[in-house]
Amino acid sequence: METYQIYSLTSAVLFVIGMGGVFVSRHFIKKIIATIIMGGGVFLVFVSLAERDALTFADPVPHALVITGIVVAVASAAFALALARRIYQLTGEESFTNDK
Amino acid sequence: MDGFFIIVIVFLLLNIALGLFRVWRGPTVADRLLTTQLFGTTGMAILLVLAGYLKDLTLLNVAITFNVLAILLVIGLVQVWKKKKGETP
Amino acid sequence: MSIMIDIILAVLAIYLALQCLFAPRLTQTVFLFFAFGLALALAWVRLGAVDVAITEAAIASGFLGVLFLDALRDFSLAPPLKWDNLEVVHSSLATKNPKSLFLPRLALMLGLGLFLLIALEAVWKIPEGGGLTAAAEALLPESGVEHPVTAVLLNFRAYDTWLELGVILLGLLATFAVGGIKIYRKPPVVADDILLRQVILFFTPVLFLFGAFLLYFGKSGPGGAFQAAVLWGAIGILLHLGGRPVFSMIPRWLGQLSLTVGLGFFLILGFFLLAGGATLFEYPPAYAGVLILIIETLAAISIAAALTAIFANLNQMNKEESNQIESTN
Amino acid sequence: MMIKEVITVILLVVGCFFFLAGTLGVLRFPDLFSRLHALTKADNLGLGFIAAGMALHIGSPWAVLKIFSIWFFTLLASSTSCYLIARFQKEKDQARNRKEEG
Repeated sequence: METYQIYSLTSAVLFVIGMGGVFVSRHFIKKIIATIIMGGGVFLVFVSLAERDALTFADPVPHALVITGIVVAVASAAFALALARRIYQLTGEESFTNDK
Repeated sequence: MDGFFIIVIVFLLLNIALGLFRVWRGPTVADRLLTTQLFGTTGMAILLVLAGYLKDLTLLNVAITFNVLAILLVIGLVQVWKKKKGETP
Repeated sequence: MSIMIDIILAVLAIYLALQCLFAPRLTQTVFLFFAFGLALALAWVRLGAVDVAITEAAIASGFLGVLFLDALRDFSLAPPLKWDNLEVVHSSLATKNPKSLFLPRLALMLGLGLFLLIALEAVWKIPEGGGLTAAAEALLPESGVEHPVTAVLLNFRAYDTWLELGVILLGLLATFAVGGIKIYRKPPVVADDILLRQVILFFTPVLFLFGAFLLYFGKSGPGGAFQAAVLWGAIGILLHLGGRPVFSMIPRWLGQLSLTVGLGFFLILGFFLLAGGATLFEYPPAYAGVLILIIETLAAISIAAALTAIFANLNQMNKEESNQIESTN
Repeated sequence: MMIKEVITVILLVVGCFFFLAGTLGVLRFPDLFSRLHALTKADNLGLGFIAAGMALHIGSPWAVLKIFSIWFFTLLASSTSCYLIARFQKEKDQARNRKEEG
């Protein structure tokens, strides 16, 4: 068992955990965190593949993609948080509810 | 020597896993914050040992970043939660 | 033997993710999420991605951590109004028959289990022989830098980086659109503690210097615009938390300039390169190193300013605090 | 060369011991202030020992300088954060007591 294999299997598990969290959790903050965990799973696949394809150095393209991806994920998470807080301020609700 | 470094790293990782119990239980927000401090300090120790093990000095930069982040979180908590007095966390 | 470290880290990350999402209290979730970010940063180090580790540790744990702490305080205060509305929601939740949830839950578990199996198989069987390592290695001497990741980010795929600056700016504008533009107002919380003020004053130049070091070091090793930007953004956040909001202290045009200078310089440079007969972002190899350093510096300033502004704006979204400002003025 | 390795091993083991002590303190001590004490003192001492051991092992002057600046910043950051967290908690406790009395 190689290092990259362990992490690529972990990444699949993390993605599924995040997906389950998006479905199951009610609170906005938990949903946002669940999407970030999903994203972490995806990044882990990229970087473990970069490690597998290493020659003299690891494949730089996935690394660059992951760095930009992390920053974009953070920007979108900040936007989601702003939306969630605004909804809470205006309606007092912490989660999506069906009965409206 | 390398085997010894691995043992040290594994020991420190288990140490973190033990300390995470406090995040789970810790009655106040400050208790939970303590554990991120623990993770920060122990993570820096792990990075130092890894830097010696992999012979890669750039890992020291990551260690400095861990430090920065720990102080940022503490000041963030203290300043942001300041006005919330008398409420149970 | 060294596989032990990876196994423990992987188990730790999975355990933290699970605990994080299924913890009963919101504070547990948020603090376990910080720990998850740090575990992931150690995993990047083990995979040899030191650049990613720095970015992850600083941004995904530090910056997002402060944002989440801020949001957590907002959510743990009493809801502003409409208590009757909330009671309706609660009573409808209480009267919901638990039996009616059984079938959807079973379906969800089955679906997730199947998906997990498929994902594991897919990840296990990704075909060999891909990768652009050889191509990157062949072109590295022409790129103007020695570190392959920096070369990809700022030379080979500069297009991505340029658009990413645009995405961050869009995120900032979107938070403005949601929360209202308030960052030019007076600070809500002033540091009344002398030690806090001093430590912020001490860490400001240290962070600045370390960021500049990482920026310059990005030429030959892990580091570069994003890592430096995150550290400089941390300066902005620290100053804001210490009662010195950067954006209300500098003139307005300077704030706007620092937000857009990265995107703008990229655009102008691309225009001149196109006018000179090259393709977009095809730097002449002789000047590539200098150009990349200039672009990185400007991009770092822009990203740092955007992160600071996002934090400042979200921090002042709090209703109670903004009311207090209005009453004191 | 043997002596250098032996000293490194001893320093690392002592460092690990302090880390374990810090974690046990965080887990077992009764209130926040004693936990703070355990964490910020013991762990930093442990980090100092590990830093010394690794500085000896790596040996290049630039790395030694960097490792010790890391340790210095950590000492500064964590003693400050200890103070800040304790003050934060104390203010909260005081506010709660005042509310109960009044």
